[in-house]
Amino acid sequence: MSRLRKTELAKVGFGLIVAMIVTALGCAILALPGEESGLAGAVMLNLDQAGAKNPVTAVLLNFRGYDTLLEIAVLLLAVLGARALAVDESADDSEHFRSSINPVLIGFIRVIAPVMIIVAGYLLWVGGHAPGGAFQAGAVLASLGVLLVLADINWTQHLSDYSERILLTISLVVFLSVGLATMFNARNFLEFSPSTAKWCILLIEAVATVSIAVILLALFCCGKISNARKYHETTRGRVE
Amino acid sequence: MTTVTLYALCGVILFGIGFYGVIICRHLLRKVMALNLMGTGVFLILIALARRTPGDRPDPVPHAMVLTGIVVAVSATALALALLRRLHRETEIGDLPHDAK
Amino acid sequence: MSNLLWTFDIVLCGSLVWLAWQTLATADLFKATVLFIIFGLIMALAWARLDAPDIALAETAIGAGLTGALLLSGLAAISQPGTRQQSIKLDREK
Amino acid sequence: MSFELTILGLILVPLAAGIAAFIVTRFAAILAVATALLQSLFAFRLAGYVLSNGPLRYKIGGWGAPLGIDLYVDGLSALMVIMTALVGLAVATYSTSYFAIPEHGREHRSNVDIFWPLFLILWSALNALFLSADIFNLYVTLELLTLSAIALIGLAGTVKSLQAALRYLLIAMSASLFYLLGVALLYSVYGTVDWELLGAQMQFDLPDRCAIVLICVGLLLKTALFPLHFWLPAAHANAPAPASALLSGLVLKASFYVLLRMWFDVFPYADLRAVGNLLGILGAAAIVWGSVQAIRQQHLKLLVAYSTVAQIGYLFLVFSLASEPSASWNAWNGAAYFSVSHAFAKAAAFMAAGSLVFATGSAKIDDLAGIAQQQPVTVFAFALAGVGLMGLPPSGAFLSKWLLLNASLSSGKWFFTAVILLGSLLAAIYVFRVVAKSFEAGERQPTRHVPALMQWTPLVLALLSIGLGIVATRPLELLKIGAPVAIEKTP
Repeated sequence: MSRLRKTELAKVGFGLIVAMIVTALGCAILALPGEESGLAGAVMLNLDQAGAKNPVTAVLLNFRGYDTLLEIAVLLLAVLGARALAVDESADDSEHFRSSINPVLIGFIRVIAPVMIIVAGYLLWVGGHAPGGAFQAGAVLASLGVLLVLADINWTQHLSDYSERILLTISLVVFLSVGLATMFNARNFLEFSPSTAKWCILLIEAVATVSIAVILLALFCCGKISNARKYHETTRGRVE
Repeated sequence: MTTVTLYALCGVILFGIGFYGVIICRHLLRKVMALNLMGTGVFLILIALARRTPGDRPDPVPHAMVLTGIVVAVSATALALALLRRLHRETEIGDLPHDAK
Repeated sequence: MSNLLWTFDIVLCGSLVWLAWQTLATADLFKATVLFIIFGLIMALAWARLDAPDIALAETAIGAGLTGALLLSGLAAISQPGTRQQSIKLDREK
Repeated sequence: MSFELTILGLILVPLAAGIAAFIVTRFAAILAVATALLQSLFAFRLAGYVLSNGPLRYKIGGWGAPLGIDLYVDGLSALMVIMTALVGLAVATYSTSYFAIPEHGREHRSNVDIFWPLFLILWSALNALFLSADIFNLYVTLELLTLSAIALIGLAGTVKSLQAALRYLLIAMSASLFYLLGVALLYSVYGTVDWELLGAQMQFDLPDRCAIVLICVGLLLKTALFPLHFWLPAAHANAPAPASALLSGLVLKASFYVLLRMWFDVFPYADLRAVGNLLGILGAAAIVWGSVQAIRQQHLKLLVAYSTVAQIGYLFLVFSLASEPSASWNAWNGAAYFSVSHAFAKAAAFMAAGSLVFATGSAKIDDLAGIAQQQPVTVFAFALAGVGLMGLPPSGAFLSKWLLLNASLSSGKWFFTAVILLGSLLAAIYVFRVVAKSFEAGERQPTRHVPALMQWTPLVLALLSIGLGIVATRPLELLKIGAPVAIEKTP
C-alpha cells in the first residue's frame, strides 16, 4: 500500500518537474524573434554550385555531407548491434508454416512490388530537384522487403553472408571513396567541383539507396536479411 | 500567436510527454515509444522554427538536420528492440542467474 | 480561409498531443503501438503543413512505417505464449 | 604527410578499418592493431602541427562555417586525440588475447567478429567528436559514440549486461535529445551551429538560458555526474573488460570534453557563476559518495565502476574553481590533465580487473584472497593503476590534483581543498582493500593461466599513467594553445 502511494507520488512529482520544463521551454519559444532566416540565404546563394536544385538534398549531400556520412555509419552500427545480439536459432521446424501462406497477400505483392520499385527509383531521381532522395527511396525499398518477409517469399536464401555484408557497407565505402577522390584535384574532402557535383551526388545517393534499404530490412530481421524466414516465424503469432 | 509558435509549442508538449513516458512508463516497449515521441517533439520544434523566413521557402538546414535525426531515432529504436528481444529470450530461458536485483 | 486553416492547425496539434498521451496511457500494448503508428501518419500531415515535404515522405516511410513494423515485430517477439502478462522492467539500482 | 591527411586520417582510417573488419572478419584483429599503431602516429603528428602552427581549421566540403562543417584542432583536442590513441592501442592489444579466450567469445562466435568493427567505429566517433567545430555535428558523433558503446555492453550477452545496456540506451538517448533541443534553440536564435561563431554572439536571454540548461543536462547525464550517475555502475561493470576500459576511460571523457568546450568557449561564461558553483558542489558530492560506494562493493568490477563515479567528480570542480581569475588557469589545466591521467589509470584498472576475474573465475573481491603469488604481474598492474587513481606522486593524477588544490587555495574555496584530500584518502582505502586481499596468506585453488598480453598490457598502461606526472611539461605546453580566452594564462 505504501509502495503504491510512493509510485503515485513519484509520478505526480515528476509530472510537475516536466510541466516546469515545458513551461520554461514554451516561454523561450515565445521569446524567440519572429523572423529569422538562419542559413536559408547562404544555401540559396550557393545552390547553383551544389549540384542539386532541392535545397534539402544540397544541404544533406553537399553542404553538410559529412553529417550524412556519419549518419549512415550510425545506421550500420545499429545493424552491428542487432547482429551481436541476435541468437542463432538453428533448430527450426519451419515447414508447417508453408501451408498458411496467404494467396491474397502474394497477389497483392505481385502488383505492388514493381510499383514500389518504380516509386523508389523516382524518389531517388527526383531528389535532385524536388522532395525525395536516398533515405526516402531506401525506406520504400525496405518496406517492400518487409512485405516479402511477411509473405514468406524467400528471396534472400541464396544471398551469402559475405555479399550481404558488402551490401550493408557499400554506401559508406562509395561515400568515402568519392570524398577522397575529390581530394586529388587539390580540393578538400567531399568538396565537389560545381560541374561534377550533380553526378557525385547521384552516385552516392544511388548506392546509398541500396545500402539503406538493406540496412533497414536487416534491422527488421535482427541484423541479417538471410535470417528473414527463421526470424519471421518466431514473431508471426501477433502480427497477422 | 502564429502558426509557427503553435506547432513549436505542440513540439514542446510532445517533448514533455515523451520525457515523462521514458522515465515513468514501466514497460520497455512503451519507454521506446516515449523516446520516439520525445524525438518527434524536438524535430517539430526545429521544423516549425525553420519556417520563420521572410519568404515562402523555409530554411532547409533544419530540414536536413531532422532527416538525420529521424535516421538516428530509427537506429536507436532498432537497437533497443534487439536488446529487448534478447533480454526476453534470456530471462525466459532462465539458464542465467536472476540475481540482478 | 485563414480561420479554416487555424481550425485545421489547432485540431492537428490537439490530436497529435492526444495521440501521444494515449500511446503512453493505454493499458494494452498492442493498441498503444497502433496509436503510435497513427501518430506517425498524422505527423506526416503536420510536416506537409509546415512546408517540409522531404520530411513528410521520410516520416511516413521511416517514422511511421518501419518504426511501426519494428515495434510490432518486437511486441510479437515478447508476447509469446507464457510470458504475455509478464511486464519486463528494469530493476532499480540495488 | 600533410595536416589535411593527418586530421582526416584520424577520423576516416578507423572508420574504413571498421568497415573492412566487418567484411573480412578473419583479419579483423590484425587490422585493428595496425590501425591503432597508425592512429598513435597520426595523433602525435597532429599535436606537432598544433605546437608549430597554433589552432587549425579544416573545411570539409570546402564551404566553411557557417554553411559547411569545419574540423577544428587546438591543444585540448590534440591532447584528447593522443589520449584516445594510446588507450585505444592498449585496449586493442589486450582485446586480441581477451577475445581469443573461448569463454569470452561465449557460444556465439559472431559476437567476437562484431567487437572489432564496433571498437574501430567507436574510435572514429571519438576522434570525430574531439575534432569537430560544429555543435550539430557533435550531436551526430555523440550518437555514433553512444550506439557503439551500447552495442559493446550488450556484447557480454548476460542478463545484467542487457539490462544495463537498455537502461543506458534510454538515458543516453533522452540526454542526446536534450542536447539536440538546446542546439535547435541556439540555431533558431543565431543561425549557426559553429561553436566559434556562436561563442562570439551569445547573449544571456531566456532562449539562451534554456539552451544552456538543456545542453548541460544532456551532457551531465552522459558524463554521469552525481546524482545522474545511476546508470553507470551496472553498465560499466557488466560490459566485457576491454569495453569497460573504453567506456570508463574514453567515452565519458567525450561528453565531458564537449561540456568543457561549450562552457568556456561558447556560453557567456561570466553569467554562469552560480551554475558553476552548483556543478562544483555536485562534483564534490560525487567524489565522496562514489568513493564510499566503491569501498562498500563486493564485486571487483563494480568497485572500479564506482571509482569512476567518484573520479568524474574531480573533473567538475573546474566549473566552480575557474570562476576566480587567479585560479582559472590551474583549474582548467588540472581538469584537462586529470581526464587524461584518469583515462590511462582507469583503463588499466579495468583491464587488470578483467584479467583477475578471468584468472579466478569469480567476480567477487573475496575470491581474490592470496592471488598475488600466482598472478604477480596483474596484481602489480592493478596496484599501480590504483596509485594512478589515488594520485600519489609522481602520477599524472597527482599533478592534476596538485593543480586543482592550488586553484582551490588561491580562490579561497577551502571546502574543495578538503574534498580533494578526502577523496584521495578514500581512494587509497578502496584500492588497498583489493591489494591487501590479494596478498592475504593462506591456501588457495590454483588460478587459470592468464595470457601474457592480458597481464602486461594493463601494467604498461598503468606505468604510463604514472609517467604522465613526469613528462607533464610538453602536454601542459600543448594545452596552452587555443586555451579559452576566458582563462587567465598566468600560472
